[in-house]
Amino acid sequence: MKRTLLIGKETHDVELLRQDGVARLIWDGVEESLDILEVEPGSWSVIMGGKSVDVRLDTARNPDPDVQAFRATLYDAPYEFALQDPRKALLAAARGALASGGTLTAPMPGKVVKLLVKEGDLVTEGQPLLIMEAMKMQNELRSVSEGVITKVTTSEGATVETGSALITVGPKKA
Amino acid sequence: MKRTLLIGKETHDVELLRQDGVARLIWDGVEESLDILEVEPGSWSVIMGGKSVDVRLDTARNPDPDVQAFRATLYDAPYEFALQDPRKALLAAARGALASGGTLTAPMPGKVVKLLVKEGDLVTEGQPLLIMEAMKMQNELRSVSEGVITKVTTSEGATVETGSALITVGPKKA
Amino acid sequence: MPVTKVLIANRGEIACRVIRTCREMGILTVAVYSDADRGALHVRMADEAYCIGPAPARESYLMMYKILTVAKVSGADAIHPGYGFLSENAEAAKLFEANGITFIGPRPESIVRMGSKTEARIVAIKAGCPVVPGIQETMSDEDLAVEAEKIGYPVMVKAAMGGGGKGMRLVKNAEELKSGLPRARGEALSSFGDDSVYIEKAIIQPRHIEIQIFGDQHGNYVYLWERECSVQRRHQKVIEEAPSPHVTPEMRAAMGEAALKVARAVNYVGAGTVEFLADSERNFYFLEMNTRLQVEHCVTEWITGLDLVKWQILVARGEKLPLTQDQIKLNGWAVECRIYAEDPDKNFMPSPGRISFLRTPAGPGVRDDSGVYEGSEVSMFYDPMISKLSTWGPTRLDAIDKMRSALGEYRIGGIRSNVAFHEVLMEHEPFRSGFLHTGMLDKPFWKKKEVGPNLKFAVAAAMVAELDDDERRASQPVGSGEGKPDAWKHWGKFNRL
Amino acid sequence: MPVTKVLIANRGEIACRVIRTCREMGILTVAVYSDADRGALHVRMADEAYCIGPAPARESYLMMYKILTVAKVSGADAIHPGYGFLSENAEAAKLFEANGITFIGPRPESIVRMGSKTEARIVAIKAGCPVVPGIQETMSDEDLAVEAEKIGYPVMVKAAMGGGGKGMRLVKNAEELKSGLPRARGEALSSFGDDSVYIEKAIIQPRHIEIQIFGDQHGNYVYLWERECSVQRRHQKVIEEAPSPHVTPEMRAAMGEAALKVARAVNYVGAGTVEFLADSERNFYFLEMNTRLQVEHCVTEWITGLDLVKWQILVARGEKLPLTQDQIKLNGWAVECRIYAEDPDKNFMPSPGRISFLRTPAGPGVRDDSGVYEGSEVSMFYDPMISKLSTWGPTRLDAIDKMRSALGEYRIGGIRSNVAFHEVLMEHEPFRSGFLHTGMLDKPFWKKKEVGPNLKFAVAAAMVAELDDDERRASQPVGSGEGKPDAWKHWGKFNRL
Repeated sequence: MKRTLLIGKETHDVELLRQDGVARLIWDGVEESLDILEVEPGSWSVIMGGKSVDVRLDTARNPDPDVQAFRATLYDAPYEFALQDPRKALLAAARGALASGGTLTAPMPGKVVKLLVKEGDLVTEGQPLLIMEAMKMQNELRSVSEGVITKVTTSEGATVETGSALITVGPKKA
Repeated sequence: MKRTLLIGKETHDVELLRQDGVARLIWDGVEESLDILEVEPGSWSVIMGGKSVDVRLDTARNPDPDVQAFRATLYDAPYEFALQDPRKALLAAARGALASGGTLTAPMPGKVVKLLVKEGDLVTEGQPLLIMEAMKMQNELRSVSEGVITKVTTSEGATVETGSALITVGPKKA
Repeated sequence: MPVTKVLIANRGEIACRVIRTCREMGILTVAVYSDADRGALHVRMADEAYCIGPAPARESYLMMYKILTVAKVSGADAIHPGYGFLSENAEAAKLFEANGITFIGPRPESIVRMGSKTEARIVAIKAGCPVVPGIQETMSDEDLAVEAEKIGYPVMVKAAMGGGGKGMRLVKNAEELKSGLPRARGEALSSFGDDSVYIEKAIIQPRHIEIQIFGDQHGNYVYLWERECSVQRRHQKVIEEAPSPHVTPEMRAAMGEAALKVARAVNYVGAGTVEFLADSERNFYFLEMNTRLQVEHCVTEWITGLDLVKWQILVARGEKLPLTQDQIKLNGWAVECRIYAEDPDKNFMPSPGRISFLRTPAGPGVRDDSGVYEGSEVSMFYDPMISKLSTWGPTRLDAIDKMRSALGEYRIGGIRSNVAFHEVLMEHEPFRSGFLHTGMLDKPFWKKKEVGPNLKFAVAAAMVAELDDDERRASQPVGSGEGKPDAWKHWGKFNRL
Repeated sequence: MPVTKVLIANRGEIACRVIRTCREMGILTVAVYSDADRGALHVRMADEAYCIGPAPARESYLMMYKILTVAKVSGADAIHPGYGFLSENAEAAKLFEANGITFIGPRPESIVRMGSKTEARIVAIKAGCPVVPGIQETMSDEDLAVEAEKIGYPVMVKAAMGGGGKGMRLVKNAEELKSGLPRARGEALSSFGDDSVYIEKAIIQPRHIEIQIFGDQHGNYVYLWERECSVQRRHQKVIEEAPSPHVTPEMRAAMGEAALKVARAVNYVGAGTVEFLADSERNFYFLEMNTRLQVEHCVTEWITGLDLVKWQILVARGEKLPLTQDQIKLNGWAVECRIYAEDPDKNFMPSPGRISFLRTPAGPGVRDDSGVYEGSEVSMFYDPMISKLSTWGPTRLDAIDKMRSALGEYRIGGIRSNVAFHEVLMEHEPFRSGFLHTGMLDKPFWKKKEVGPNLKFAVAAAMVAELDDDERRASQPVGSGEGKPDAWKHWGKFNRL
């Protein structure tokens, strides 16, 4: 499992691996094996490199639904951080791309499940344009601006690659 | 809900009623209203007649499956007792009756769902003879002795009253 | 007057605290509760419990007639008011006493006289207890200048109609007074419609130090040393300790005697606290008297080994004080942190809600006075106090280090708390050094800590939790399993030797 | 010798106890654990943790070389052995010291000399500490009669090869001795194959009273008063208290001085306990010396206000004892109950298993030293101790009443415990009166209590629980819901005023 750790203004790449009964944490490329046990519901005993830390974990609310925020209480201090699925981050970035360029592109390999608009449709900001299946999830891709659909360059059932153009939204004529 | 309370050598008839948001406990015929709240999983705050008692409840193992044993920890002392469904007690009594008389009778009104033996069958102690539905449960009635089925006086699907003769078990011929 | 069954006209930790002492004394207890408190800890702990109305305190805990009725119905012969609510309500005390029920507190007259700040100041002056020097009457600029010389600079010029810090001006010498007075009057006139001002000695970086006193019905008095409560946030006490790092044995005796003068002047009976301001030169001035048990009585209990609630009950029964002044011990040092459901990262906004997880510290020298339990609600209707955590050690730093360690063990889930704020305070050099004053937390010293060294461990736990969640969702119907796991979820091999 | 990182070669409550003091002193801690203890509280609390092998102690906690390796790997500079396991193992102490790691305990030579009962008796006699009068050699009937006169009747005739109470015979006068000796020899011969017997003064209804002592590396010694541990079941301490209700100030001083004579004789360093038997006339006799921290050290901490683990570390560092004898306080009274996972209704059979629910008592004067938590396992591999509950009060009865109240608050689910047994003991008149002796629990006073007055409440809860269960089964798929209820299940209307 890969995640992007967001803490304050820092980010780190973290990955957790489990193989042959051994768990490993890869932190910005550096690997360490760990021994972790859920001792009480939501309380974890973590031993890494001999150090033993008792972690009480609570999830926290986060305005961005793609990011899971945590509050951990440890003996020394509380820690607040968030984990983002890097694939979700790509999706989020894609939505930003549309805003600038006007063309919605596939944020990652996947399949177009459903088209929700056709050429010539007027769309409002936030209106869903199509549903794409990626990462075993159905993702609704939305319009980030008001406008008119000028081009649909994909079709339902199509398998698309990262960066494939899907739909272009142009300015609404007055 | 009616139960027979078993504590040491004493028994009491207890009944719990809930109506119009009011709960009442009838203890050997004497009725009292109560206010009860599960404050923690397995911990109950009970207020009756102004008295407030905090009850920690654990179920205990009991050799008799028809009886539910409890261990309650209260501020003053632990309490150990068991609750028996009086209908289950009737069933249990019926099994005893068979042992003495040789004839299995219906312990309460119900319906014969399935006959598991026919006349002339040899049966062993504990072998199921028929399945009767009563109290919305299917109850297996078993033979309490080794023997031979001498008479079947009911049939599948039959509705029976309390005391109806069902099956007679006679001594096995040598 | 016998005390065999006590109604506790309160909730939360103080109700539980009183119940514990009653139990030890073989006295029955009666709880009262609002609709919001049916499942509260004090209801669970008491021998009897009666609902007295809706959640707002005005409709329940402050309804003295309802409480009287419960006392009558339950056969309680005494009422303990705790702190807050009816504890300093002379009318309630009178009502209960008139109905033959012992009020475990001072006489109503004492409550009334000490309840008025101006009256209390006059009592203190007459009794010979030092008050902040100043003139309370308004006079001309010239007369004020004469008085200021008598009081000694610096002085504080205060608008007669002002309050809450408004219309106050610090003046360091005669010249500043001369130039400042017209401006002060102008401001007072525009702010309060009256240009009257008065002057008082200015106490720079004052300390809040209070004396715990006890009186019985036979005219005996003792003082149980001092508590220092200078660590405040917006005039609310945050940390209390006993004794005070500022107080010398001579100052202690002087303050104790001064406090008893006030107590004697109002024929005080029971537990009371005389609050003082103290300056850096160990002058001290009467501030007010609290005619009840204080929140922070625990630290006094630690250093004296006495049970103040027990003493309250003994005195209410008409018994003499169990000890004389020279029998009162002063043993070691105690610190108390008030643990609140509030978010220090969001300007200490209250954080009501359900406590989903709770593990409290334990071990030698640690005391947790709580009114909550895992699964209970911190209601928005009342004070968001979770518990009072107090620690004891032979020295002040022993007690502080123990507190730091105990705070580290505290685990509260579901709501925010100020535990981390206290942890930072325990390492705050001005606090550790003992140079305290009531404004020490005005400059916000609290900010989010740098990321600590154990981030990796917390993140690893979060990732395993996410993955376990994913696997649970993938492999099973939602919510199978009986709640708690009956086998540990264990990842990783033992690194066995 | 610096002590900056301590390896605790133990588990359970004592490991947690040591960790807490280390934390307060700013010392890092290293836990070791067996496979059965991966989730144990001491592993969660320590700064570091290393697995040292399978569950049986012989393969883990008793493996001194493994523990040495962990000390080396982790960089620990000291080892605290707790009690039990390696704490009185002179070989382990030598091994650690030889490898440059401070053993927080006495010198190996002291452990060896006090480890042998016969050697310890000789040390005590030479040091001038009273021992039980008697002759340890075997001799003829005539010589025994002469010795018995010297010792004074009653005497105990003991088989030289006997042990554990076998082959003992109480003899009240010379005539009984004359007639009894042949029979005693006959029994000894048939039981042990040797007819040798010896005699010792018989102590009727003896009390077990012990003195806590401390020595440093500079030859300084103090005694921290006595503990009485007479309440025993099958020679196991059940309740301990300090001070002893039997000990007068004179006896205390005499016992303290006698204990220090023994300590000095073996150049004792650190915490140790000299155990005595005392008779009703306040004669006391050396029994043995325990060269470690005792389970029951908490009650001494309560009455002295000292942290004995801290003192152990200070002494191990080479510091002088922090206090002299006349600075040691004796303040109030403390009682300790050992809370075990055992079933008093089934002859105290151990009851290992998972602790499904745990709420421990709190409040003023209550201390719970625990090594478990809700959800943890009481393993069948180790001592089934759950915690040590201790209480303090100004008087003995205050402490006992507080203990009774605290025991009432204790809630343990999933396993059986002896809490109810202790509750009965706290109300047991011979215990309350203070007339204790080591055989006082031999006649089983424990039987199931009469059904208490609150049966109805317990039954009502059980019925509602059954009905709720039925409804849950009827209306929902099994196990839906996320474990704990997020809303109260409430039955019945508020009887609101």
